[in-house]
Order: sequence, then C-alpha cells, then structure tokens
Amino acid sequence: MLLANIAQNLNLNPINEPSADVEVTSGYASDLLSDVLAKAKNGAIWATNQKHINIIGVAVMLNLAGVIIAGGIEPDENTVAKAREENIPLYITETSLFDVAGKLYELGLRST
Amino acid sequence: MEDSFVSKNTDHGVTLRRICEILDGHFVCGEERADQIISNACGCDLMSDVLAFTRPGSVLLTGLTNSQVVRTAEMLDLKGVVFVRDKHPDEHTLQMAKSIHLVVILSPYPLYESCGRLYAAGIPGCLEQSCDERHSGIASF
Amino acid sequence: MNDTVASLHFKFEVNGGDFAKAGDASSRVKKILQQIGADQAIIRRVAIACYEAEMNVVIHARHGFVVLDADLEKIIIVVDDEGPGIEDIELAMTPGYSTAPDSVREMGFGAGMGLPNMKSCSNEMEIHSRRDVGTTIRMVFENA
Amino acid sequence: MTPDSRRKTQDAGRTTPYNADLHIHTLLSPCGEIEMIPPLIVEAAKVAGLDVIAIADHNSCENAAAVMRAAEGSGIRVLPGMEVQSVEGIHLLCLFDEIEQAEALQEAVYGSLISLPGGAYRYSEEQFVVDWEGEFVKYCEKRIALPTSMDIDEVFERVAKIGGIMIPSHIDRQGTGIIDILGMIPETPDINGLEISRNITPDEARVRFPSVGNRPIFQNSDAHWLSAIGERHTILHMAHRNVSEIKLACRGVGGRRVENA
Amino acid sequence: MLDAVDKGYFHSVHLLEDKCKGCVNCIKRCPTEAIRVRDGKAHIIEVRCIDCGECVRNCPNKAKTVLADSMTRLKDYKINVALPAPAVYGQFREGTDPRKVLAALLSIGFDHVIDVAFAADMVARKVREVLERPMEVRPLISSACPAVIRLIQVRFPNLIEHIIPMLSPMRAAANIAKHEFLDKPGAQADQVGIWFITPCPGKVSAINDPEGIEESTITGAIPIAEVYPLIREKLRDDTAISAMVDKLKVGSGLGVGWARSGGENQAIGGSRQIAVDGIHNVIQILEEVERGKLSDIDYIEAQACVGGCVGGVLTVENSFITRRRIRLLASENADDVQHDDLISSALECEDWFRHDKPIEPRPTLKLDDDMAVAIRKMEQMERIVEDLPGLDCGSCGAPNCQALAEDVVRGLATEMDCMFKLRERVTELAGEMMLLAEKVPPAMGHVEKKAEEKHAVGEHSTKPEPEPDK
Repeated sequence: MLLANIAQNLNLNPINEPSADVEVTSGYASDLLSDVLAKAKNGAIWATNQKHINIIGVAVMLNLAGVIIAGGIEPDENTVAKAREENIPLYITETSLFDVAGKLYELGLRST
Repeated sequence: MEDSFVSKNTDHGVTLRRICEILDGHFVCGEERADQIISNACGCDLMSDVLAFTRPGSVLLTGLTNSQVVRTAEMLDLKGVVFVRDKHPDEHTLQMAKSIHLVVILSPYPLYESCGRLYAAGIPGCLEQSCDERHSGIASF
Repeated sequence: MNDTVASLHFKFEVNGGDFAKAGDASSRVKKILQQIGADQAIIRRVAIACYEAEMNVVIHARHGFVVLDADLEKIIIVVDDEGPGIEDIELAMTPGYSTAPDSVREMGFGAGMGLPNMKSCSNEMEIHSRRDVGTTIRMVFENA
Repeated sequence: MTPDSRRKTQDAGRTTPYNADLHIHTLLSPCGEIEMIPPLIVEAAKVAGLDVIAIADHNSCENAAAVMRAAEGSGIRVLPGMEVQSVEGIHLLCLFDEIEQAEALQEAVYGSLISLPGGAYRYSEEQFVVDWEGEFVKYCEKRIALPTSMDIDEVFERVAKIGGIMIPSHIDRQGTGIIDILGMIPETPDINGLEISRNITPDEARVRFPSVGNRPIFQNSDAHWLSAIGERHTILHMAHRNVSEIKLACRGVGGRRVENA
Repeated sequence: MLDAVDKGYFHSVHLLEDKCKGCVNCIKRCPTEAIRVRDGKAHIIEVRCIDCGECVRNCPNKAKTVLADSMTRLKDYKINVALPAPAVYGQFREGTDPRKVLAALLSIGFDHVIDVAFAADMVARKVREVLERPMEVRPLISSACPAVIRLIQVRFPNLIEHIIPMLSPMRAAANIAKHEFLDKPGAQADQVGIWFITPCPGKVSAINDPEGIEESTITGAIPIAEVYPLIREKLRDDTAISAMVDKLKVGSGLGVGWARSGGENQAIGGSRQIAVDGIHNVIQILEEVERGKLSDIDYIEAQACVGGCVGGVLTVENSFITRRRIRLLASENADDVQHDDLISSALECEDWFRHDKPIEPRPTLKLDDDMAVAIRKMEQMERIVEDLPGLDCGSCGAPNCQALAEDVVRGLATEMDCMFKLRERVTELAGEMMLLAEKVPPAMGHVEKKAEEKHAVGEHSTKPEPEPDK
C-alpha cells in the first residue's frame, strides 16, 4: 500500500513528505522506542505519541516508511528538522493512537 | 441516589470478557469483574498522554507494565488494563491492581495488533479532543 | 421580604472550573442553616440540592451565584449562572442524562443525576434557561 | 562554570574518595516503605558507611529538608533532590546542594502535576510529608508518581539553570529508563552521567547499550526500604561533597573521578 | 465564660494553664473550632470538643494534657483485667510475639488480659454480616473511633444513622471481660477493675462518657505510654514471661491490624469500602457522605489519627514504624485465629455487640433555640463579618473572623477583640482628640487656619495602613 493512500485515508497532516510514493508493508504502534527498535519491520509505518528527536533516529535505523505522531501532539522543532534532514516522512494527526492503529489495521496493514 | 457512571453509549460497548477473547488473552486479576461493559479504548505507553486522553470507564492497552499504569488506571477510574506483547507486570504492580479491583488482561499481540483487533470489533477510541480542551481537562482536577 | 419578619439573605460567588473551591458555597449554606437551627432532615436536603446546583455551575458555566434566603417558613436557594444554558430541560431532567465533560466524571460528578436529585430534594423547583446566556434554578424548601 | 572558578576548584588539591548513594526514596514516594523516615534513613546510611546520600523522591523534595536536618552532626552529607518523570516517562535524578534549589525545581514540577481531588483518601497509596523526627506533617496532595508535562530537554535546562545535575535514573529499566523509552541515549542534552539499576554491572551496561559511550556510570541503591540503603554505591573522588564537584568528577577534572564500587 | 454553655460532657483533653503561652496553633488546627484564647490562655469549649487530640499533638508548649488513669489505681481492686488496644503491639521491636506482650501485662500487675484484637476479630465478622444484609443506609460508618463518633454528633448530626449499629472492639472486649469476671456467681463488681490500655484521649472519654450504651463496663483507661516502659523491661529478659505465653489467647493478625488505617477494612473484607484517616480528611469524607456522594460505598473506616490508632497521642513509637510493624503482624498471623470455641459462642451473643441506646446528636452550632432569634443573630453576625478584616489571623483568640462574629452575637466576645478593629477605633479616637484639642477659645486666635493644617495631618494618620483585602 502506498503512503499517499494511507495519508489520504487517515486524513494525516504532513509535516515532512519527501515523497508519498513509498510502499508501506506493515504497521506498528508504540511509545517505547526500544520496543520499536526490537520489533518493528523495515517499511513499516509507525504511529506513536512520542515527539522526541530520537523517533527520527529510530526511523532511519529501521528504514521505516514513515512516522505518525498521534493524539494532536506537536513534534519538537529539532525533530522536524531531523526528519527533513533524513528524508523521513512525518505526519501528525489529532486522532488518538488507538484509532490510528485501528484504522491502519482496517486498511489491511498487519504488524508482521 | 447516584447512578453508576453508565454513559450514554453503553449499548454499543462490549464486555471485558469479550475483549479478552478478541485479544486471545487471559485474565491475571479481576476476572470476577469481567462482565463490565467497556465503551472506549485507549492504546498508549505514555502515562502522561493516557491522563490527557482517556475517558473514565475505558480500557487501556499498553506495553508498559510498571505500577504507574495502575496508578493512572485508578486515577482515571479505568475499568481494565490490557498488557500487550505478553508482558507480565511485576508482583508489586499486580498487588496494587488487585487492591483496587482492576481487571488486568494479558494479550500476546503487540500494541498495534491489539488496537487493530479491538477497533475492528467496533470499539471506538477515546474521542479526540483539541489541545486546549485537553489542557483545561487537566487543569480542572 | 418584610423587614419585621426575621429573614436572612446570603449570596455566594461560584467560579466555573474552580474545582478546588467547589462545594464551598454549599458548605456555607449548610452551616448557616445549622446555626439558625433548621431541621436536620431539611438541612440535608438543602445541602444535597445546593451542592448539585453549585457543581453544575462549576462544571458547565463560567460564573454564577448561590443565593440563600430563609425565614421561618421557607428556605429558598437560587443558583444563577452565566453559561451555555440547558438546551432541553425535559431531557436534562432524565436520570442519567449528562453533558458533563469526561474530565470531570472521574471526580464523581456529572453522573447525570444533578437535576433529578435537586427536584427530589426540594419542595418546588423552577428552571429558567437561555442558550448561551445562562441558567437560573430556584428551589424552595418548606421549613417545617 | 566560569574559567575562573574552574581553576579554583582544580587547584583545590587532593581528592578524597567518598562513598555515595545518590538515589534514596523516603516514605513520601508512594512506592517508598513507611519505615523510610529521616532518622532511620540517616541511621541506615551511617551503618552502610556512606559519606554522601541524596534524597530523591518522585517529583517532590518535600522530605529532603527533614533528612538534611536529621543528618546534622552525623557526618553524612545529604544532597536534596528529586526523581523527575519527564513527559516521555523517563525517570531523571536531579540533585542539588541547597534545599532552595530543589524547591525551585519542585515549584516548576508541581506546576505541571495533577492535584489529588479532595485529599489523599481516594487513592490506594499515601504520600507522607514528615519532620526530621519522622512525625507526620501532612499528606502531599500532588500526584507525584505520575509524569510531569516537561520533556527531558526542559528538565535538563531547568536543572542546569538552577545549578544542579541531572542524571537519567536506572537507564536499563523497562518503562522508566531512558533507553527503553528513547531507544538510545540522545545526543542532546549534554548528559554528564548515567545511573544503572542494581540488576546490571557497569561493564554489562556499556556492552548492552553502546550509546552509553564513555559517560561515567553511577550505581545507587534506589532504596525504597531501609535495608536497601547503600546496597549499591558509587565512589566519588572529589575535593568536597557537593554538586559542582560531582560535575567535575563526571568530567574527570583534576584527578576527580567516578569509580564504580 | 465560654464554659457557661458546657453541658457536662466528660473530656479527657485539658489545658495546663501555666504552660500555655496563648499562641494560636491549637485554635487553628481544632476541627470543631472548640478552642479560644482568652486572657492569654487557651480555653476549650467543652461542648464542642471531641477529644481527638489534635491540639495535644500540635501544641508547641506541651500545654495540652490528657487526663487518664494510672497504674497506681490497680491497687484499689482485687482483680484487674487489662484490655490492650492492638496498637500496643506496634510499640515493640519487630518480631516481638504479641503473646509475650500480653504475658508482660500479666507480670506488671494485671491478673487477666482480654486481647482487644481478639474482640476485633469477632466484630469484623459481625460487621461483615451487617454489610451483607441489604440495608437502606449507605455508606455505613465504623463505630471504632470515638473521636469520629463525637465529630458526627457535633458537626454531622445528620449522619448518626450512618454509624454502624455495632459496638467497637474495645466494648466487645469489655463485654467478654464482664461475661468472664463479673457475671460469674459470687463475683463482686466493685472488686474487679477492667482497664483499657489506650492509644488516645478519645477512648478515655468514651469510657467515662459512653455513647450508645447505658453503662460503661470499663473501669478506666491507662495510656500505652504509661505501660510501655514496664512492658519493655519485662520483654528485655523474657524467660519469666515465656512460660506464660502458651496459656494466652491472642487475636489474629487481622484483628491486630485494626491498629492501623486500612486494617479494619482488610479484616472485614469486601471491595466497596474506603478507609480514611486524619480528622481533617474524615471531615472531608463526611461532607461528601452528607451530600449523598458516596452512596455506592458500603463502609467507611474512619479514624481521627493519621495512620489509625497507632498514630494516637498516647502511644510511644513513631507511627510510621508502628504501622509497618502492625502490617507485618497482620500478614504473618492472618489466619491464626485461636480458640474457635469462644469465638463461636461469642458470635451467638448478640448483646456483646449491640448498642442499647441510640447515639444522640450534640449539635452545637445553633445560635438560639428560637429560630426567629437565631435568624436575627445570623443577620447581625453577617454584618459583623463584613466589617471584620477577613484575615483569619487568630489574634482575637478565635480561629477565624467568622468564629469571632459568632462569639460576638453569642455575647462571648466583642468586635474590639479584633486587633484591626481596635486599631481602627484607636485611630478614630486619636483623630477626635486632635479635633478636640483644636477647640481652643476663639480669643486665642488662629483657630481656622490651625484646624485646617491639623486636619490634613489627621487625615493622613487615620489611614496608617492600606485596607486589608477582604
């Protein structure tokens, strides 16, 4: 599934979208970055309530398809800057993490 | 004189027992209260956000297993907590949960999958609020 | 009210959203009624009704007043607020109906029993409400 | 620190090894045992042969002054502090020299905490403020066991501005340690030192968590009951027992250093 | 003068006049506003005092004292029975066998001992029975703490019906003692002394002025602090008492647990219960009960002292340490209920647990018996309050401006007791005197000009301070 479809379906607000023509293969939701590092797959879209700059670092390391900051949380400035620098797609949404995960799941994205 | 916090959309809710089934989970405490009806769910590992978001009477799904989760649940009057990814709470946390009669479920699925399954079963999240409302919500404690 | 009749009049301010002070006005009302030697059962009814009304102001309105008038025959509580008003009073009188935000429910308020409670505690109750202007609730308790 | 004062402290001469346990809770913390009252904490620290202890309750320093007073004449230096929980859920040990500094941080922390509606009785845990003899003074009416709304950078900046030191607590712990939550030690802020829990050795920590790098590692007891006090400690080679010396020890200035016991 | 309203209730809390420095610490902390400072000394308004001991705890000069009985009274009786409060066990080192404490009591002058913790075990069962019965009144409030009962009588007379119709463990223990030593043929009541070993002044008063029962079986109350050194001495070399241990009957850990906050609920079992400790917290909870807010709760364990009975002012050890010890005892010996035979026979004796007369309200707030007069006084009071600075400084001897106004309409004080009113009045008088001083005979000249000057000065000096905020 393309990132563009997801962004449209979930009505996500793009903060950094170098290209929406990215294939998303799975979904992941967590606020514990170590958990993400251990369990999330390459090409996953990751939904979180974290806004710390390290989320971009994790996305780079795992080669994630994108990061969604849920729950109406505004990312830190340096997080946004880092996302731009590293070309990591970053979205925000007012929707809660539960609903974001639910909607991604409904679109057919599994965690494995 | 007091009703028991039954909210309007009770009809659409499901029981904690059903939630446990959907998540292929099992109860670690509070099973005697598993027939309570849940109308909303919240998935989160940050207790600060749980505090800001969650409706009383909801169920919380989380990968965090420390005693903060139970404190938060108590404070928000949550009906149950699901620890995802088969994470076991420690003894202290479990004791606390028992003392406040909290329903605790362990699910083998990660947070993402657990949220997805419940969402697919028609359980809504806690309604989104604007940032302003969230802050005023906190200030009013 | 006639000057020759023993009567008293008190007015207390209530601020919307101020949960720390919520209940102060009702506590004062209760104490005053105890001081004038009102019947314990009536005091209790007034205390419950007045508290519910005061909480409504704290939860829903911006600002309001609790006014107590009492003489040998009657105790009258008027709670007057500037707030959103009640859209459908009949619906609001249904036990369990509540528009309280969830953030206040875990404090044990907003269970939707406020108005029905007030009605059952008082001998007479009138509600006047205008949308986006405010609500006035007048409750009369026979002091006998 | 100005170049001038740095020179002065560098010139302070010989260092002494001090046994330090910089992470002790009192009965104020909801998870702290009720036996954790000031006179008994000081007594236990004496028995454990500690020279420096720090009182670090969750998000509060309301019992720190009482322990400082209880330690008067005991020869033990008590640093006031607290264990702040950032909005991310990270536990951060914040230590100061003077109670006023700790109170300045506490004011900011309290500003972002939730008050207990209607007193402590509603909750299953109690938070006690006591005097130096351990007698009840009041209940603390803030939910100190829950996170603040300050993020880690804000906590760091505030602590630095007040003149204290911020050390992420038990970095190896799940759910509350910085590594579990942020995946690795972030590049900023410029963290002086890290604390590990009792469950791991400093060497293991450096292997398991490469982002620790060569930052100095503290090991404290994180005591919640009396018998735990001093069960883990760190040897600080410093000229004096104060926070600026601890900072210098973290940087290894003038022979000062953080040694693992 | 304040004592004129006294209706003769017994009180154990008293003032040591020579130690009182007239500071206002006690009046500020008193939960029933029962203390005033007059002529530099605190006075307790007896009808309002609930003997909670809060003033004893807060007096920096140790000027409040508790009148209780002393060990010397044992010699007046042929047979002496001790009823030790469970809090006694918390006073001694961790690991001290409760039975040794009972044995020590037997070796310091008592002939028999009935463990109150054992009575608590029975009361807990009885309370559970009551809670399981469907009843209209909810929540029920524990009757174990006498200060709470008095608080309800004085400040919450509405809630008397919420007090569980069940005697406290102390009373139940006394009834067992009565059964064993007084109801036996040939027993001579005046030769048997039954002594409660008390952690608090509330129990002392309850014994001397019982609520809900016609007659107190208990002879007197001896403070834990008095027996503590005697028991400790015996425990130090325990060979002598160890032999006695086997014969002693002790309550279960859960019964002992009643000594700490939360222990009573733990012993009773159930979920819709709350425990509240500290008199000011108890007041908050009772306010909520009165507003009908806690009707989903079955039972409230309420104790006036922080931490429960172990926090009583007549105990010795730090209450946090004792609380921990009690908790350990409760978990170690939870199931260790001895002598089931006595328990079962006791549980059949309904009389041991029942009040035999209603608990009466003691409302003290009423300004006058005639409501019309009371309303007028209320109006007058409000006018006075409006005129007072509203600082609640306490320097008039009343805890706050409202209380001073009330004292004024009751004829117990004057507005001039207020420092600020007095200062205002003095300034006013000074101004008048100035004016009078200007009234020199016209023949002496310069009258108008001088008066103008002085008046201007006078105006400045009439407002030496900004008006305090209301």
